[in-house]
Amino acid sequence: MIEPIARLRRMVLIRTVEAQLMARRDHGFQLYSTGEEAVAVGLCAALSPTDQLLSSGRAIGPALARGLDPAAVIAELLGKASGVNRGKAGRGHLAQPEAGFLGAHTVVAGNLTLAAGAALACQRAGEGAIVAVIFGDGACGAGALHETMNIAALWRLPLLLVCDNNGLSVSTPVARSMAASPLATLAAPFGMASATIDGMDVERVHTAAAGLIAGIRAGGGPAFLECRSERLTPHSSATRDTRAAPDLAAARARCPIARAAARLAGEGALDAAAFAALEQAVSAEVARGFALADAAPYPDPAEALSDVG
Amino acid sequence: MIEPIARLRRMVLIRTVEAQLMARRDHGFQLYSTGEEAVAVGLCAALSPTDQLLSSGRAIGPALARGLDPAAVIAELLGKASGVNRGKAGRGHLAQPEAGFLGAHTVVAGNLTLAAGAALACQRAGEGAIVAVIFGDGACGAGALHETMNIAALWRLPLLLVCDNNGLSVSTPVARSMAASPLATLAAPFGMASATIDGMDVERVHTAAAGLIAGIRAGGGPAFLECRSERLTPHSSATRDTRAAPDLAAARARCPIARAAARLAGEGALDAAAFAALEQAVSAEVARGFALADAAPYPDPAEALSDVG
Amino acid sequence: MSAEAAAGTARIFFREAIARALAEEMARDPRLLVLGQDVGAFGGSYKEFTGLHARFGDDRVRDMPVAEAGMVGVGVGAAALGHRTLVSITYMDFLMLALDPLVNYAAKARFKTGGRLRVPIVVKTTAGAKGQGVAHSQCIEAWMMGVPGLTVLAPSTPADAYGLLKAALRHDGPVVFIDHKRLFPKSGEVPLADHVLPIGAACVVRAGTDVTVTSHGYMVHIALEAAERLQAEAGISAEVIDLRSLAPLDTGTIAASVARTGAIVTLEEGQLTCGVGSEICFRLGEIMGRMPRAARVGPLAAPVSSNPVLEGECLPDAARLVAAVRKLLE
Amino acid sequence: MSAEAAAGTARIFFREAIARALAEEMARDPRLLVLGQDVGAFGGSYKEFTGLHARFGDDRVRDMPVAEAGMVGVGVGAAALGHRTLVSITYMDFLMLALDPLVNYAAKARFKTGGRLRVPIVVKTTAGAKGQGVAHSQCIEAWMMGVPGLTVLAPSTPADAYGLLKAALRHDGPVVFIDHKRLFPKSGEVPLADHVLPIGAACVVRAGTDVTVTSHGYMVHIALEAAERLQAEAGISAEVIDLRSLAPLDTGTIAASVARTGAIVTLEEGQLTCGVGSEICFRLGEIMGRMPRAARVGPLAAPVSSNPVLEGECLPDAARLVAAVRKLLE
Ligand SMILES: Cc1ncc(C[n+]2csc(CCOP(=O)(O)OP(=O)(O)O)c2C)c(N)n1
Ligand SMILES: Cc1ncc(C[n+]2csc(CCOP(=O)(O)OP(=O)(O)O)c2C)c(N)n1
Ligand SMILES: [Mg+2]
Ligand SMILES: [Mg+2]
Repeated sequence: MIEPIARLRRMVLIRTVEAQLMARRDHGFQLYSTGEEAVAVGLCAALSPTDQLLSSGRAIGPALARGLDPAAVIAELLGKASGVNRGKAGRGHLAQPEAGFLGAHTVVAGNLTLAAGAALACQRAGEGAIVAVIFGDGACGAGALHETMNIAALWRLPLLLVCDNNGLSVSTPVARSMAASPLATLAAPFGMASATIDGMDVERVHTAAAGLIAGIRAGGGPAFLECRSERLTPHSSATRDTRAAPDLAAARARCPIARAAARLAGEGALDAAAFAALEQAVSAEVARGFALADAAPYPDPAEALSDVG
Repeated sequence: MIEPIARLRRMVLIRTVEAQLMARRDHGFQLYSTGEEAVAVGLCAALSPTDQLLSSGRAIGPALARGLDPAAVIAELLGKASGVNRGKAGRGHLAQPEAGFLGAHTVVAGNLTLAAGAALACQRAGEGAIVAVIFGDGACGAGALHETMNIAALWRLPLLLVCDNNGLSVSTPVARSMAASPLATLAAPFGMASATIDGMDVERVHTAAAGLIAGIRAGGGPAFLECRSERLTPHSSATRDTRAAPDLAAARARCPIARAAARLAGEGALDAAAFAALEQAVSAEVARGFALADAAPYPDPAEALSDVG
Repeated sequence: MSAEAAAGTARIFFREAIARALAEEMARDPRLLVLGQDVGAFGGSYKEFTGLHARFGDDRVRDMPVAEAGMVGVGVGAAALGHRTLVSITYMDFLMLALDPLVNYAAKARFKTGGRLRVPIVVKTTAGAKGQGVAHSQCIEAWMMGVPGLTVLAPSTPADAYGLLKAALRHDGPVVFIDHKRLFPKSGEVPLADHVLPIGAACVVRAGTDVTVTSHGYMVHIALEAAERLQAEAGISAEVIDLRSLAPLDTGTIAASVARTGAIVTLEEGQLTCGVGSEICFRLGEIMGRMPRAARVGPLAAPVSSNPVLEGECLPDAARLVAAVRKLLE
Repeated sequence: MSAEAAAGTARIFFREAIARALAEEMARDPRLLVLGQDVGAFGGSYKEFTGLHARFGDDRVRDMPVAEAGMVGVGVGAAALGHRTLVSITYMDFLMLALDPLVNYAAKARFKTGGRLRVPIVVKTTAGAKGQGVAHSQCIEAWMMGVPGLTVLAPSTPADAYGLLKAALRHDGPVVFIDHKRLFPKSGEVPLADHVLPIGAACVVRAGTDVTVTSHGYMVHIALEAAERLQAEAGISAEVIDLRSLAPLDTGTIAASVARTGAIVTLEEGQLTCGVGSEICFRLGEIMGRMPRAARVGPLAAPVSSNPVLEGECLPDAARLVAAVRKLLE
């Protein structure tokens, strides 16, 4: 499978897992990546297996983009013992460091300084690995970003800061939470390389991330990539949306999956039938994941006291 | 007295209070402003009586520059009940809000968000008052600066951020604590007016502060003034200095008092005899302050439990 | 029940009681500000700010960036200049990001300035677990209780939320006001008239003779449920005290109750170690001259997972309280 | 005294014990990092890092900006990828700026990942008052004790500082290691050989028969001073226990002592409310089946001014402890 098709498939996988989750109620609630698939998938396409990724609580996209087993992710989100983290992490805390996913952390901006620390570990290990961390536009208001950029720049840490700017922090538009625009300008005082790009174009994200990562691996120090995206669902499945219908419709029209599929179709690389087949295959795979998760047990209550110390 | 002479006198006052403190041991230790007098004095010359000033723990200069009664300041530093704050604040926490000195706070960068809040109060009061806050180069590494700049810029708060950049945070040179240079560039992403100036020239500080304050009062939102200064004593009187003798000598050669006196002499406004008389008058005033403080009692032990609630 | 309550009440939700208290106090004090994430048109995560933005506008009800230290610091700074402020910290876990301005400055400002400054700030925050996992479920009120200069309130009913929030908004020092995710949808009668509760007064919410149970916030409802079960299952008559104010702590009311019942069981959702329960028991011993029979009930000594099985196992419930009371009285 | 100690000791300062433990562990584990403000060539505020920078260089002993949250966050992130880190937070008050990465992440990482992650970080911080005023004097170890997943250590002697810091640096989870401004200049015999103390073991530092006094950190010295005075002035024989480990707490050693003496007085410099003392007393009651006679001694419920008169009045001292013991045993 050519790489753009693999990336499209990954995006479809994220969308499908989320769609099947949206159809059920037995997982409490979720923060969906629907609409923002291209950011995670484009970024992960530029990472090496030994690199580490951290994400915010909006983690389904990043986890699946990083290649975690969908069945284990689904089980985790459903709270089953077969989940990536035995069902203890649940939404917002998924992690599989051996797979290069140091993990999600659902304290906004709370993952930034951790990512710098992970990058320090990578730098000292000297094996060329880098760290990427995905955070939102809302997280840019937190002082942790400043401390992270400064420390990472001082020490030239191999760190890619990826701002998934979906324009909203719950109900608050970015223009009302951030005085800086574009957000990538925040990196300028620290002398960091940066870019602001269309985060709905997976190929653009991939290229931009790959470019910045090359600089990072070459010892150029940290970089900042702002991806302009759209969240196509409410903040969480338990939150009311605050956007007007036309705004939401305009956002939906930017769907990164439709766009990637259209491009591949235009290039003659994937016709409608092939795309439909891809969607079906993914759908079946996801359904199998849900079936496995449904069949799996919840963790034993005794696990409430395991792995505390 | 013409204003430049008044400013020179204020600087001499700070230097003299500190010199007399340095000669004694009964105050524990102090963080001296010696060398940095021009920053506080130049700034305060540009403030109106109803404005508010906040400072870091290096507060003797700012408190005296703001016009607090030297005898009350001295008493406070000696822990006497006649002090500005009944001897309870001591070094690092002096405050007299009625005199426009909302006060010192000795948690590094801990005064920044407070200053933004004070500026919000001034903005809402609508009487044209502004807030200025003095902090060090070390404080620029703290996330509080980022949160403060962002909020202040978003809300166009009447806030002047004055970075007294003496090049050191205890032993750490600014180049090893901050990736940004000049520090005023930190303000750029937030669209704030800013300037980096020679903080050893009291007239330059006054002019620059006055200019930025005019913009702030006109509703232009917050501004950032970086003053490059020199700390001529160790970090505190309890701390060993880490600088080589030639570096310290070079710093001493930049003395803001000598410089202001020389300029006034050059302009024919203050000859050597007049300057000596000024120094003597200040010295006598300060000695009286110390005598008053020495005669004053310590607070009653029962005050350990007063004003807690 | 107070005199006002008798004069007329209306049944409203806990979240509405918060909004009503705030609206009334904002009308009373034109300086009073509300700061927080999504407190504006959105109306707050639990709709507890509904209507305030429409009525008081952008200037007084301000959405803020996700910057908890900044939020509290700004609130504290405004309050220090006389602009009373309520800052909303969505979950109490995030209060950890904002302790510096609250504890190192606000709680000490009056003391350290020799009385020159007051900081009338209310930090309102939501404690407790309801399926949101390890970093959105914590209860750290015990930390706040030990900070000299801080007042700590935690209502369990709409009426108390209303009366205590008004008290907080008229207090001249810093207050931490703690609600709970599971309280917002609860309803109750609230006085129609202005009604300010005293700070520092606990309340006997169920009379009993065999054991005293103390609790605060949402856990009061668990205590009441357990009390009914104790009566029905074992004929044990439990007196339930809603602490309402954690700092100052109304040890008089507790001691008077324990003097009658002879035994105490404390219930809290926060960690037991260095928690509210052991503090109460120790103070009782001091007041009464000897320690009463005592037990404490709380969560397991572990993080609270969002996993339904593990969360259920971790949190204290009525069954655990019933068992603790029966064991103590055995 | 341990076997190693018998094999040979040298008299060194507390601050030297810290530096020696760190130097040895850094030599053992080439990944071990030290991060903090002025920990490099300057050698730390209390010279407790002297020599490390010269020996291990910029790469492993790193001066950091004044950004406590960043410091701990970076340390936690490095530790999560296997690079054990010691982060120095100059004063414990500033730990309030860094609780989010420590409590919301590090303390929960192992649990929440189902065991996939460990965070071997040591946060070393200096507690207590010595003339530095309201925001540089606090002791918040009681907060840390209630955080599941955190280990909390507080030595009182150079030997214990050495042995406990080594234990902390070999532990596979997050540790808060607390020293005290007044301890650094104290000297004591420290084993010449490698010496790792067990975590979770208190130590009877003075045998006695009439009352048990527990304490930790610098206050142990006050307890010992009071014990001498009790003996001399009133013929009261106090057994003094140095807790050393606050989490886990060695209740076994305390209970065994109190079983002999029949009474306990706890001493701490942190606030009493929800503090170490009431926790110890409550657990004793649970273990022993009834609460022993108990009293707690600590500072006044007020901020600690840098004013010598007010600081002296606020802090607990031997006289206050002596009085509390005599009153309890009356
Ligand atoms: C420190 C902190 N404050 C508040 C929250 C509540 N919260 C969860 S997600 C969120 C919005 C974050 O916005 P953004 O960073 O843009 O991410 P997005 O949700 O858009 O992916 C908020 C405020 C939190 N989790 N952590
Ligand atoms: C949050 C915090 N961390 C550390 C300290 C200890 N400390 C006191 S002053 C200081 C240096 C601050 O440097 P800078 O901001 O440049 O101010 P300067 O001392 O040069 O005036 C430090 C680290 C503190 N007071 N507060
Ligand atoms: Mg967003
Ligand atoms: Mg400096």
